[in-house]
Amino acid sequence: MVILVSLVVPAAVAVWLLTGGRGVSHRTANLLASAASVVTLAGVLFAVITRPTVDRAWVPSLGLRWQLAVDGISAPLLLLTAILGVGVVLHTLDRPPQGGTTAAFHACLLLVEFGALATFYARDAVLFFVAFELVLVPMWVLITRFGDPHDAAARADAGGRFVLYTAFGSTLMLVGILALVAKAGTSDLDVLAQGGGHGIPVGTQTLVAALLVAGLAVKVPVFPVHTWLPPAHTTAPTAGSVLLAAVLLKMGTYGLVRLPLASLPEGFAHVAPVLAVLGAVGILWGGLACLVERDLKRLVAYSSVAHMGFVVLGLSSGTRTGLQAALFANVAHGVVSALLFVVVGGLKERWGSADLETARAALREVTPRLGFALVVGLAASLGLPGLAGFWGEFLSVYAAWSPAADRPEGLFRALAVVGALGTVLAAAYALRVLRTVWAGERTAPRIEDSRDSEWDVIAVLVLAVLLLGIAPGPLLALTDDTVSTIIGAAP
Amino acid sequence: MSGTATRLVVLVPVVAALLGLLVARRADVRAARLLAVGAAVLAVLFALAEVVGVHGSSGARTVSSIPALAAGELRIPLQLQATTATATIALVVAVVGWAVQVFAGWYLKDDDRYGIFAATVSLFTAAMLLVVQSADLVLTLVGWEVMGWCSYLLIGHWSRKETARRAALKAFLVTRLADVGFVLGVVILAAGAGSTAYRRVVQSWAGTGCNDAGACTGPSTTLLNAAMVLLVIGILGKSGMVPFHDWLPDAMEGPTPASALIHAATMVAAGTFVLAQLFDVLAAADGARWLLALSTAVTMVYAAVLAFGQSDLKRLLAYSTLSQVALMLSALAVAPADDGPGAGVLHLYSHAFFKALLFLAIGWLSVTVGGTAAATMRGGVRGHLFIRPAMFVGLLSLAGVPPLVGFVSKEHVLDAAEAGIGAGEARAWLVLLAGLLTVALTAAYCMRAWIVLDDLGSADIERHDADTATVGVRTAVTVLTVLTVVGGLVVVTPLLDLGGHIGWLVALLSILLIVGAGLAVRSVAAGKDPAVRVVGARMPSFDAGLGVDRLYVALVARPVLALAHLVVFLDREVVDAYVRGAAAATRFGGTGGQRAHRGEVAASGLAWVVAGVVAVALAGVALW
Amino acid sequence: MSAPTATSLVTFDWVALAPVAVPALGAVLVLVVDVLAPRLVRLHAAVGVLALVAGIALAVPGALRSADDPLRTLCLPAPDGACLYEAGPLASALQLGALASALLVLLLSWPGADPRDHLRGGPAVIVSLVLAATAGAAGVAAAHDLGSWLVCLELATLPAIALVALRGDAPAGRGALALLTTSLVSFAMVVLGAALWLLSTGEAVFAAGGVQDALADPERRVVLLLGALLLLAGLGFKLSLVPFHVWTPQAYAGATEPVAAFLAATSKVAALAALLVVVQPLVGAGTPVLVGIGILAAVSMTVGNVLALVQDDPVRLLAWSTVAQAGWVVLPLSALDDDSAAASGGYLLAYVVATLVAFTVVHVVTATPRRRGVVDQGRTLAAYTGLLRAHPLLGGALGLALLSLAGLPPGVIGLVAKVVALRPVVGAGQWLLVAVAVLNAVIGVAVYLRWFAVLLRDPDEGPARAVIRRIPRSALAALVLGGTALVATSLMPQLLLGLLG
Amino acid sequence: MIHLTGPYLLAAVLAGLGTYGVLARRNAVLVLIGVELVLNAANLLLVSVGASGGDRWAAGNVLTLFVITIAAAEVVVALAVVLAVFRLRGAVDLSEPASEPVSEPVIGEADEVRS
Amino acid sequence: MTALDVAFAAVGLVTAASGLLAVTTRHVVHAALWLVVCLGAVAGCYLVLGAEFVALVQLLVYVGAIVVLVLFALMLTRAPIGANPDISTGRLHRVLAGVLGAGVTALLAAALLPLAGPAVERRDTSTTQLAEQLFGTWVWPFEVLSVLLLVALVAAMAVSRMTRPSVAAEPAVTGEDGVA
Repeated sequence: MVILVSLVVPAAVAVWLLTGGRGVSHRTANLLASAASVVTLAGVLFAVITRPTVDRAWVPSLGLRWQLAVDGISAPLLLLTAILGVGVVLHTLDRPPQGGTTAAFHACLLLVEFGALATFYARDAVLFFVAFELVLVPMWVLITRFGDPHDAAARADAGGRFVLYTAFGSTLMLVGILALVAKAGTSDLDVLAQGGGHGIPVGTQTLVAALLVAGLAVKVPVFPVHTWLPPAHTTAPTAGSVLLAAVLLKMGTYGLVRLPLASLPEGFAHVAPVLAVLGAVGILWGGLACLVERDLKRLVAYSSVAHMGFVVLGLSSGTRTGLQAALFANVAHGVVSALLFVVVGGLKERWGSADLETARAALREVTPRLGFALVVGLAASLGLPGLAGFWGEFLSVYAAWSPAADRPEGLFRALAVVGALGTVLAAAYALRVLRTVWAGERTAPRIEDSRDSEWDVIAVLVLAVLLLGIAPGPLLALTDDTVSTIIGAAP
Repeated sequence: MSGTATRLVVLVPVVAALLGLLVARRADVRAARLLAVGAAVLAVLFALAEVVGVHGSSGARTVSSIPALAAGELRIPLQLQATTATATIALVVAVVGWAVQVFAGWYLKDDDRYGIFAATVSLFTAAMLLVVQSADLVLTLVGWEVMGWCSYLLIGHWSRKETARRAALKAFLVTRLADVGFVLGVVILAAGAGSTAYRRVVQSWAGTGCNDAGACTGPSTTLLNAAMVLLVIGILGKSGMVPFHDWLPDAMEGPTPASALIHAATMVAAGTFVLAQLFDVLAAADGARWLLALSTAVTMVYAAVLAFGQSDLKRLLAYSTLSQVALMLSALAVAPADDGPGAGVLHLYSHAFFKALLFLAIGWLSVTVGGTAAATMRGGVRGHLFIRPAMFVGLLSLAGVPPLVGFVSKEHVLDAAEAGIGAGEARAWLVLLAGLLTVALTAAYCMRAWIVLDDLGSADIERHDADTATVGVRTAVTVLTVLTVVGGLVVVTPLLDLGGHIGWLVALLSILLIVGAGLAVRSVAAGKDPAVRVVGARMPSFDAGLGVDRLYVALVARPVLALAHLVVFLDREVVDAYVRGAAAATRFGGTGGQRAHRGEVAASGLAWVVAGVVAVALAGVALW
Repeated sequence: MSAPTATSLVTFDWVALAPVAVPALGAVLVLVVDVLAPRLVRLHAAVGVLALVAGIALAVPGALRSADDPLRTLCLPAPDGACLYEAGPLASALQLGALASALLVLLLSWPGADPRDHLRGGPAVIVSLVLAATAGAAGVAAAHDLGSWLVCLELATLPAIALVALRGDAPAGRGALALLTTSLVSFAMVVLGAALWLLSTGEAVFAAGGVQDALADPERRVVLLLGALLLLAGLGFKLSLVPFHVWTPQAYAGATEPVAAFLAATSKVAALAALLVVVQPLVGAGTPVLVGIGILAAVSMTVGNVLALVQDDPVRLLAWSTVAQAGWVVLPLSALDDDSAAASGGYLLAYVVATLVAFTVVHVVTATPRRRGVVDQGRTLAAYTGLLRAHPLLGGALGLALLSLAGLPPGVIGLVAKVVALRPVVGAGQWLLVAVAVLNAVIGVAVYLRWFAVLLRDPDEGPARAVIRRIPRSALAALVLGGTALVATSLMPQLLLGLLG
Repeated sequence: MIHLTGPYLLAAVLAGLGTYGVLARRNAVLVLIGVELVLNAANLLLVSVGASGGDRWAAGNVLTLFVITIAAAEVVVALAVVLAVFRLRGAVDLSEPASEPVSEPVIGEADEVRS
Repeated sequence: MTALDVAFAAVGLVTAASGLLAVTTRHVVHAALWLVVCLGAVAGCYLVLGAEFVALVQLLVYVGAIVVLVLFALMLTRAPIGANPDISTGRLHRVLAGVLGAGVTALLAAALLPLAGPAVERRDTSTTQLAEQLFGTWVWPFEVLSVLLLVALVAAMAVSRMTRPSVAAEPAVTGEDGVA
């Protein structure tokens, strides 16, 4: 029941904002959305603790059920989504959106949250797909309507790219899901995971796993299907970027764990080396692109590509450590990129553009708070121990070095080296940014430092980054059981 | 008792760092200073308590820190350890940290970012203490990387200076590049052992590999060598050994307390302690030892030569650090497996004292004379009640004059090399010869420094009178001076587990070398800076580290940037071209189709229908 | 009706036949009322609406029966036992779809609702034509023999031609001519196909038994397949499958919006119903028919989507979208298994609901009087600038409809329909077709979002802000009905899919 | 006794001729003639089925009657449309492309005048 | 070759020839007249095949009604009397049409001829039988057909009563009064 509360509340408020509450003032809309997201967060928290389940028929003729539950893999992502749901609404408090009504903006935020939560709750493959698609339109609206006010063409292009690219991916995934369901005879994810693909010929398993991986890879995004991400991030409003990076990308990796990895371990084993190679290429590719990227938001987006590369690398290794690494890196990236996008988005607002080549006042001199947040974010992004980014990446490299028995060891070891080299690139681009933006002697033009709701959000995110870095234990322990179940189910 | 102390030794500076961050925002320098120094004192006390506590018990004791991590197959216990050696080194680190904090409180009293600096130093100290006390490779890695990051912040403290920004960037990137090796080394070691605990790692890699059942499965030597070579690469980077050495002199752009901290007891020396922990594994990895020996031998001589030719005394000290750290590490490269890593650790211990002393003294001096360039500092110590003896003792110790602590530890290192020769290891010859050469060179540049500081120019008593150094600073320098003098006594205590002893023959030889080199320099000087005499016009090139920086740029930075440009180009023109191409093709098809249908001729519709029917029918029948 | 003679007595169950008979009688009744009271135009429409409502009510029982026990009537005596009228849940659901969509069309063309009422012959003619065509659509869904199948199919087609022509201007004439010629040729093909069917199976009913016999004989098999393909091609015209689609944009653009809606909805239901009647006995006929359907589906969706992408006239856009959606509708039939007929029907019904709502909004927007001096842009996408904010009800309904057509939530019904349509194809492992479908799903998203993006804009950005002061009550009713159906089925797709058994 | 080859062949020929007629004519009425030929081909087949006794319920003949009737109905409507188009455009040429812009706002102008 | 075969061949030839002329002649009115011949000959075929009633209906409805309607339409649309090349499409188009037409013939012939088999006993369908079936088994489509005819008539009347657009716009202006 508490699951339903945490789903219905944001959806209902969003619908009301879109219909009845169209004309409400910014403050009212924000208050309402805040209330909704806080209630949702409470619901999610409660659900994570009590682990209730919901199982109701929805479309019997498709065998589609409202089958919702929480387990170790979804719990962290649910929490992440709910917390950031509060965060983005809070962040909007002092920034009335441009390009449309404030009610619509808040509704879109809530709808994205709703879709993401439903995705993570879903225990039915088809329901998962439906929920997966839910976020597309609100996110698209956020990008095309509320994005960068300077360039309408870029907004349309970025929004179109986002929605078409991911629709392509999700349709591929749908095909994979349908094939999986047809072969396995059930769409219950838990049953699928227990079955572990038994009774399905390996060739079919591989094909289906490849379809699923290909579809989900778009969302993650994995090189070379990542080109939708930078424009989307660049043009999206800050709240949108945060949700995009911290929540939407996670849906892709979550799907990779739930569908191919858990349900078709044998098939996934055949696809995994390719995926791992792509992940490793993504690490280098994103890192290198960041070295010369001029736009700060695009840079952070490319760094996301690199970080998701670690996640994918960990996932592909087929070991429990790898899966743990991936899940941890997933959450860590969610927090870190959220932090970075809040900061970078704030900077873009203040500067009017995010071009690194323009000489500006050093953040350290004029806006110590933003500067500090940027330092923390980038340090976490380069995998500094004690901050969130480290554990996932280290464990990913470890997992790649010692992959499961059915993976090509030599290849994975090479990829481990690549991954480790990627951390140097991360350091290089992070320091490049710090050197041009944070450190320096210029103090003009002055910009306003972060305060009020923006600073609150930043502070919370910084704390989360620190907490995850200093005490990774609880998160790892949270996922441990389920990870063991999933990998243990493999033959 | 010692368990709690062990934890607190690390925890106190961490807490101080975090609180310091909060305090730093307020403009109140005193609060920040109180916090930093107070925490440092506490850390020293706890370290002392730990030493006392450990002394009673025997053997390694592991202390849990935070709960162990459940990371799938890998076990990460995240434990600390409390042995006499770790406790002693921790005490040294704490003491140096305290001295630096005290000094920084005065040195940076007018700096608007003192609070941040103090907090960073606290964090840095904590990280080093963590590395020292860690019983877990991952904890070591944590401390290791945090130290790197703190060094970035400290070196770049004066971020309004372009040189400082660049130096910080370079320091971090070079060490980070080398850290790839460290991380991979850790990963390989952990993967072999299934755990990141030192104990398990050493057991599984260094052990004979025979279990109770008698089945011997020795670890793969290739993998072992690979792991240790990678690990050594990381350590070479952090310690500034050739070929990663160039960041360290540049790091002098940071405030002097930061230099003291980085050079004395912490970052650059941390590798020594890590390798000491893994000595049993290292001893089995011949390749890694060769790499270590080669790099350190080259570094100690090369850095000593460069040190002599520096126009800036702080940079002279920086190169001396390189040389001395190379000496420390070389002990690990050559010491026979039975002797253990004691010599290296001892040199770490002694180097911490005298190098901290030297840096603080020179920092103090620079405040009174207004700079660290040799030309500015001429005769700077004359008549100063504190700096002159401190400098004197420090330089003597650096040169390795008995009975100061530098002598004791350096002789142990040379002795380890000698023992290595005895064990028939060729690289020990290399190290011994390089070491002896270094001894002479060290004496030479110490003599040069002293000549510059004391003999040339005239003492400016007034400037000394205007000295604003606080009591704390004076205390710190005094304490370090005393420790430099009497620290050698540690060899008669059981605090450090020393495998060897001083070989008198080598000791005699080195004393002769010291005296000879000293006299030679003195004779060259004749009222001028000997370096100017010897190096002369080549001094700028010495200052620039013989242009290695340009080599870095040409060999690493440019190609990587070119690759990055290529990637961006490919990303835009190839990877994304498919996407744009698909969109364009669709749109093109749309307009084309639209043109085809524009006429809206009913007859063509009919034609399509009939053609379609025939086609469908033909297709159907043909396929059947 | 007339009493059957002794030897070939068929049973008669009026209740079962009611979904067909009631609209047909309604058509006659409207004409009678027109004769008696030509000025009471609203009464004509009311009679039509009542007839359709009654038809809907009477079609429900059939939809609630199980698939194993369909409504049968017009059965021959025992030894033969064949029934000419058989309405299982699927057929009944399609009947419901046809009747309900016709109801919306009637509401849209309510007399006086359209100030540009150019329709000749008055509302009575329109109402009776719509009713008759609907009766044909309902009849063909349940027709089980060649005779009633052919007659009903033509009954569903012929009035539509007249409806298009009735707008009475040059584009309408052109559209009607295109529709007419294409339909005539297609009908000829269908008759030829029917003749071949009869020739090869020796049966005038669509029954699996005769088909199996014919398939067993290699010579008759060819004839049967040829016949089936001709039938398929003839129905392809009605479904707007490429290459039989050329009339579609012309006729849609030429006709009034309600008539276009009729062509896009009721007419398509009739076409699919007719196709299902043919295809169902062919299960197991082997590849040629399936490959034929697959090719048609793939080509249709591609051509339709790609061309819809460049349209600026919303009606033409919807016309090409119909072509594309027709591809999706027949897609599941290319993998002929037990589910595919229901899948096809399910997709069609989802499409019908969404497209009707879209047409309703287009009708309202186009029919709105402009202020003086405002350039009329009713039939361009620009006229929809900011509709979502300027007129939330219209904008919201259109938006939801477009998203449903695109298959994106919140138009969940469209998404579920895509799932339903893809399932049999994936199950059969026709990967090539699946690949085409995936690509088209993406292009489809682009098509509809292009329009949706216009709705989202700031109303003031529009070149001429459409002022929609008052929506006619009948159109409002249609909008509410359609919108409610869309929302309800999006929340509970089972409402729609459950109809199909 | 009769060979069915004749009817079948004739049906095939008629269908072909009808197809040709449909495609080769520009005048809408003449296209109709082509369609009638195809319909007759189909009818011929249906009747020949009846003649060979291959059906039940006299389906061949009955269906032929139906088709003839439907054709009549079709022709009625078709001719009405053709006449209407002729009156609108002055020709019934199927090959004539749309002369006016495709989405001309004919109606709007009228409305504008009125309002 | 039976007698029936010979008879069929005779009428068949007439049918085919007149059909060919109907689709190829350049005289609009001739085309309609050739259609009359062709349809009449088809009626003859029906007779040979033993379906008298159908033949009768063919003559009555097709030749009597449909063709007359066609002729009327030709006249009303002011079809030119005499040869007129404009009534056919271009040469290339016609060649293609010929290919397609030949294709249809070939396809049908190829499919059907193997089925022809040996001579069969002609089975006459008496008019009584036909009536019985028509009003027994086929009563439902028969009734629907009546609706179809009715609707077609109504539709044709409505469509053909339309006036020109300029005039047609008038009723809309006055509102709802413009009814039939």
